[in-house]
Amino acid sequence: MAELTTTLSGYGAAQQKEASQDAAATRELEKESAKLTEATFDVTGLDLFYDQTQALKDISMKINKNEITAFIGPSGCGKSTFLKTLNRMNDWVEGCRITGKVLFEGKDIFKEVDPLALRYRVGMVFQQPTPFPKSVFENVAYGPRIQGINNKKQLEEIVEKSLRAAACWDEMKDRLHKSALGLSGGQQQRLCIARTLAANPSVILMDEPTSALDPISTQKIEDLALELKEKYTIVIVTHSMQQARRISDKTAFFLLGELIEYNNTVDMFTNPSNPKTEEYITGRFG
Amino acid sequence: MAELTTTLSGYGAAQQKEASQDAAATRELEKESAKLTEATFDVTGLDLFYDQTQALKDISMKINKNEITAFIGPSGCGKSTFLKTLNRMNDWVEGCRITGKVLFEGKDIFKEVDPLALRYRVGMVFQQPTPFPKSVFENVAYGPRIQGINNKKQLEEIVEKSLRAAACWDEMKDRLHKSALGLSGGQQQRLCIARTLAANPSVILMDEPTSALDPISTQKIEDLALELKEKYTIVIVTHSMQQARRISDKTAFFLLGELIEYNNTVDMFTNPSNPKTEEYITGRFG
Amino acid sequence: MNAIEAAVSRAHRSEKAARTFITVCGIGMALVPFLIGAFLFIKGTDTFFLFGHGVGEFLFSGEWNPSDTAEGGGQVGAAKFMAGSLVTCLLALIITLPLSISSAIFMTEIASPRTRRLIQPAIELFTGIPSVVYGFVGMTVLIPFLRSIFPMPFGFSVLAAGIVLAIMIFPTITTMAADAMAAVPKAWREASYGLGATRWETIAHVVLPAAKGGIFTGIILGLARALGEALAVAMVIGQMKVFPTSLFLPASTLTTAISADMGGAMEGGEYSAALWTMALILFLLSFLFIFLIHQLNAASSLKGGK
Amino acid sequence: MISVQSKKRMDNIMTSLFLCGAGFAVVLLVAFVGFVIVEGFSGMTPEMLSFTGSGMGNMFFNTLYLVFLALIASTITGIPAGIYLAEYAKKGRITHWVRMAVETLASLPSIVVGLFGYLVFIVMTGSQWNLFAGSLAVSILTLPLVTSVTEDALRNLPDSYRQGSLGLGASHWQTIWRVLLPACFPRIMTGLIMAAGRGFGEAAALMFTAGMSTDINWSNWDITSTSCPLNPFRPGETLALHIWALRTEALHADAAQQAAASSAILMILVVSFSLAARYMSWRIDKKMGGNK
Amino acid sequence: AGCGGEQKSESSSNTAAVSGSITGSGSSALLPLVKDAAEKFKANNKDVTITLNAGGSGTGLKQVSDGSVDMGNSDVPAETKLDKAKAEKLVDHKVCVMTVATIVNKDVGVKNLTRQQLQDIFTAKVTNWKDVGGPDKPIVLVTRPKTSGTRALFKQYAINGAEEADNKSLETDNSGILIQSVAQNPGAIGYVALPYLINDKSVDVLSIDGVEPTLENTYSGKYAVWGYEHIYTSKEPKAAVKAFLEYIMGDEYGKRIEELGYGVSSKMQTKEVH
Ligand SMILES: Nc1ncnc2c1ncn2[C@@H]1O[C@H](COP(=O)(O)OP(=O)(O)OP(=O)(O)O)[C@@H](O)[C@H]1O
Ligand SMILES: Nc1ncnc2c1ncn2[C@@H]1O[C@H](COP(=O)(O)OP(=O)(O)OP(=O)(O)O)[C@@H](O)[C@H]1O
Ligand SMILES: [Mg+2]
Ligand SMILES: [Mg+2]
Ligand SMILES: O=P([O-])([O-])[O-]
Repeated sequence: MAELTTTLSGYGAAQQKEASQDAAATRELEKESAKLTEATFDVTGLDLFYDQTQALKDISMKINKNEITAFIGPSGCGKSTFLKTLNRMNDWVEGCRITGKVLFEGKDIFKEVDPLALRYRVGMVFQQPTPFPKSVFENVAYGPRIQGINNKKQLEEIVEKSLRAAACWDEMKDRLHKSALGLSGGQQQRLCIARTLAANPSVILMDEPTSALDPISTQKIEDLALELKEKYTIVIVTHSMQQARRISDKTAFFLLGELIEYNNTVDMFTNPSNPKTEEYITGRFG
Repeated sequence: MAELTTTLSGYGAAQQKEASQDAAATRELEKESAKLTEATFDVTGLDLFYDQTQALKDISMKINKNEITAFIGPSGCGKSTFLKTLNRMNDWVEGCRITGKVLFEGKDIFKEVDPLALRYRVGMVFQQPTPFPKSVFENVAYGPRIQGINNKKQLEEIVEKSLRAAACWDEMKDRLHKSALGLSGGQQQRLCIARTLAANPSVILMDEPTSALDPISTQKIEDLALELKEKYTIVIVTHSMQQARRISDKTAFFLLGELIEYNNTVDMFTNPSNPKTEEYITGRFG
Repeated sequence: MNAIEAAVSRAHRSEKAARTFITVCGIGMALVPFLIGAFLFIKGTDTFFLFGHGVGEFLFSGEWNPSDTAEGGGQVGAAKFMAGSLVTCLLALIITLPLSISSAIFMTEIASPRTRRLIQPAIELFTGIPSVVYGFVGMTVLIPFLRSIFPMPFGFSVLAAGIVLAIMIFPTITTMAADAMAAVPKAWREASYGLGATRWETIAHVVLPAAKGGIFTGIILGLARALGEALAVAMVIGQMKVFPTSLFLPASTLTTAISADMGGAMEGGEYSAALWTMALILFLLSFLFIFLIHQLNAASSLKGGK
Repeated sequence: MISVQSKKRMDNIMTSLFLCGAGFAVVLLVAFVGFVIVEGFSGMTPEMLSFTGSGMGNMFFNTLYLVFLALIASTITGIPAGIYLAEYAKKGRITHWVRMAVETLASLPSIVVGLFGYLVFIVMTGSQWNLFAGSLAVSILTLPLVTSVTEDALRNLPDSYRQGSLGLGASHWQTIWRVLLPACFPRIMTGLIMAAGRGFGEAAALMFTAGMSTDINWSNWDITSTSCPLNPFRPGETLALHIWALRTEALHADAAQQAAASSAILMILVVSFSLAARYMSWRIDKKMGGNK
Repeated sequence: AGCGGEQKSESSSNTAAVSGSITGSGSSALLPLVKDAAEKFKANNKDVTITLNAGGSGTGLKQVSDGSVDMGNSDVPAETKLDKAKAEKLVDHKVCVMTVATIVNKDVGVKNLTRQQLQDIFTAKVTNWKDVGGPDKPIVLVTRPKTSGTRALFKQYAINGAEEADNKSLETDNSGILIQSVAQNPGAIGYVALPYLINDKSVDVLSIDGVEPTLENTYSGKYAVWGYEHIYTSKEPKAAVKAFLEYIMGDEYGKRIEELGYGVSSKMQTKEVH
């Protein structure tokens, strides 16, 4: 677990009152070097069952650092299920059985990594915005608090940084201590992204983050995703082919639990190799 | 109300033990002739407010008989709101205020038609399948029962006819008396269509009827819609441009409560007259 | 008139009839508490208007010696009983709260849905046990037990009453709390787990705060139940007419005082008037509790911005 | 920064605390029931169970009958009241007060309700204690429960039921009657079970309304006669009241055993009633809910 | 005794006729007796239904004057619980005599107290049994509510009208619980009507000034703590009520009254009115 804890040291460093910029720089460096050597996720032969029904069939794929990977496919094809597997949120689903291997930064997430530590590193944003019924500040501070940071000053710093990173500091700085439930849907979703960022992850999983939002909010979230990929690895599930096309570097097409095609987004949309992919992206079904 | 009641006479006839085929034939004829003379819906200058916020702005459009009209537009643009106006389901929304005129078969729906009778004629299918927690049979028989038909034999006939029309008689004939909640999502949605048909409407409004369904069920519903337009006027809200393209005769594009463009589907998709429409259908936003 | 018109007009007619009936029932039932309130008010204000006692005397004085005659002239300080009621209720709450919350958390967060379906009805059963049975078990089992482990002269004590009441209100609070927790959206739990929180952290930081409105309602209803309970408390509290100064000593409550003397007091006398005033106080306290729930609920939902 | 290990330790500690709390509560409750039942059965004689003056059979019957009447009373007024609050009442001040009034009713001391019931159902109607008056008094106590359970059940139904039905041209009432009420039947049933529980255990409210003695003749089926078991306008002592009387002022030598036996029987009655009702509503739920 | 036989035949002769319903409520001390009488009475009068309630003397008197019951059972004369006008409309039937006995927990060991000692104990002047010849043990007072008829008798005839120390005594709503409390609490002292002691041997009974609380001593007037139990009816009671009252006050039932521990009114030799 040595490596994991090294990369987790961001906050440890902050507590030692080092300048936070230094820590960020260190992390940046670490990432740079990692990128050359390995994919963030390396999945091989993943099968997933809900009781008797198989929801994922023999999935193998690599997800690269500092890229946006989009999952597309018709409803029920297993996109969300696969996404949840990546940070072991399926642990909480009764009757869910997984075989196969998922490496996160080279470590087997089912054997070598503690699920809590994994989730610190791999954050998640859901389809419906899920702000807690707390103040904006407390929502963002939730992750750091969970990780044991209680120093007020430090929290304030983290909250501001995260809200800025999620492009909503200006809107929210005046209502930090009001309930987050009073925000609009788009604001709530960006708040949830800020909350995820505050936990200092290296990967952000997003499950149809814009499907409940109006076009203007959607635009903002898409811009945000493009910005964030500088620092984070992003996996996004979307039902909108347009969206996948607009923002992702790689696209994976799922159908009935199988990974049908996985390729650079541009290639996939201009020249799909599988006829089913073509049918789907040209709108002949789904 | 003379005209309305003439076309409403389907059940009256059935109760008088005329052969139901005759009644259907009569209706067919009536429709044919009506088609020549007028649109099913004729909306002029419709404004709709939820308390202070205006959700629909000065909408005017005609919806033709025996055609499929699709409403597209980004989330929150007022598609559902407009659809619900057509059978006065907005009556149930507190604080909803409507000005303007909607003619249904020549009659002002806010002044000349009883809302219950209107809804007998203008059926509705929702985004989420909404079967009642009753048996399949009772679900389909619900509309006729409401309309005062309690004769068992007659009900059985109507149920079978409606299920056949909704392409699910074969799947359901053996489980007519089991709960409808045990059906799959796609089956439930077709059951809801059957339930609507059983009420003997002339118009069917569908609000994103396939967005919760898998591609195979979606396909079935689309086929069904195409089949039904022989006999019914269909209005369908969809978030999928592909779907609109595949099935509709006319398409209306809404944006922020306004009707931006309304045209034949083929024309609209090949040659949109409004730049916003073009942006939307080429996937530059939404 | 054709079939459709007939159906429509029938629907409108049945709608009108049903709406009338239902509105009458709704309003009618809302009148019952007001009737009871009015009845208590008429009976309960004799102490002040007929027998000329001050409200201050009644509420704050400890001198309780009403005369059982129509002439009056006694003292009607009911402070002892009010203090007794409040102390026993609070004690019951303090005892039952950890158990209730634990059980509710166990049922909603830890146990499988099947276990929950098994336990919850079992807990609800306890609302159907007559208070005499609680009182009797308290008297025959609890009191000797308390006397053997604590240095108390009688066994009959505030503590015994608190424990018996705690057991009686346990089902109410537990069920309400469990329902409130079960109603917390799954999305919040998932979001919390997704940030790397453990179950305990999720419960403490998300579930409990989100469910606190419902838990609070349960507490208030439990308190109201405890406040109104007479027979069981009467059997274990000792009914000594003193202020509740020690957990290990007896005291009296409003309800025990009412049920002890109401039957024997002279109709229309000062004693019975004073008892009715206590009943009025009980009613007002219940109402105050309910009012509080609503204020708090309103406040917390305003905070939610919805 | 907290280590993952210490977080997990905390989690385990808290989980075990909750387990202990819940376990303790369950043990306490089981011990309570066990004590009452063992105590009751150890001193029970067949004669105590008989349907004669000295047995508790008549009280047993009265209890069932009174609870039955009370349930009818609270069903025909409480369910409409719940429907009113959930479906017809406009949001606003009046509804707010109606709801508070209903809840206040729920927390009224039963002795107060008993005295009120005596005044209204006995004195003002010029009658004498009777089961009917008793059941009305009990229904005052249970009404709020039935009302609020009905209201909650209706409110928590998926909006799709309402939409689906209204969209077919059903009137509001048709929607309520044909779709909503059947759909929340199991929850209303639960409310009624809890209401029944309150009725089974109530004593103070019945003292002045239903009376404390029973004088019935099992061969008399003339419903107008006061000794006919089915006449609701006859006095009748319920088990809970019987237990109270036996515990407090009875002179017979075996009063204590009788009280214990009655308690055990009442407990079993409550349990089996609740199980039966739950089974019934489960069956109905299963029939309507399909294989969910 | 000679006229007893006559009464007996009289009472059995009018049994056949009555039917209808009788209701009564009030004193809890009297209830067991009336219930017992009702059962016996019904054996000969199958068509009568009799319904009886407790509730306390005040309740009984109020209900009979309201007309909601036929018989109001009371430990005390109606005048003390009703205003004059109402009380005058009722007829008093002194159905039996109730003797109140002082009881103590078995471990106290004291068998006799003087009236003065009793008064000192109940007014909490004496708080340890050793001061009245018992073991070194604190005294635990167990009393009845202020409005209880039993307490009224005890106050007036056992402790010379002194006010009990309310704030030092445990109070129990009724006699059944009082006995249990005295039996359970070491050093406890209380008082109940004699009938409650017929079947209960869990407590010791005290003599007052050397006089045991027995029926004989009550009849002869040696034991002073007793009072009449009253059944009040309206001036014109129903036939069934009349028959029932005749039965309960008749000689035949008199034996049963004594079995139950009450005294028969007609045997009272003192002319005191309690
Ligand atoms: N908890 C669960 N238990 C059993 N089956 C499940 C569970 N969650 C999902 N499934 C099933 O697994 C399959 C894949 O579901 P998943 O939610 O991953 O689809 P999806 O691609 O995300 O669809 P959508 O676009 O509708 O979100 C579906 O058939 C679904 O019914
Ligand atoms: N009951 C209501 N009260 C107040 N505002 C409402 C209500 N229903 C809808 N709105 C608002 O009216 C606007 C139009 O909503 P509508 O549901 O018609 O959008 P839509 O086009 O159907 O979107 P979607 O694709 O998400 O279904 C939205 O801004 C919405 O927030
Ligand atoms: Mg999904
Ligand atoms: Mg919509
Ligand atoms: O008989 P009492 O209950 O009034 O003592």
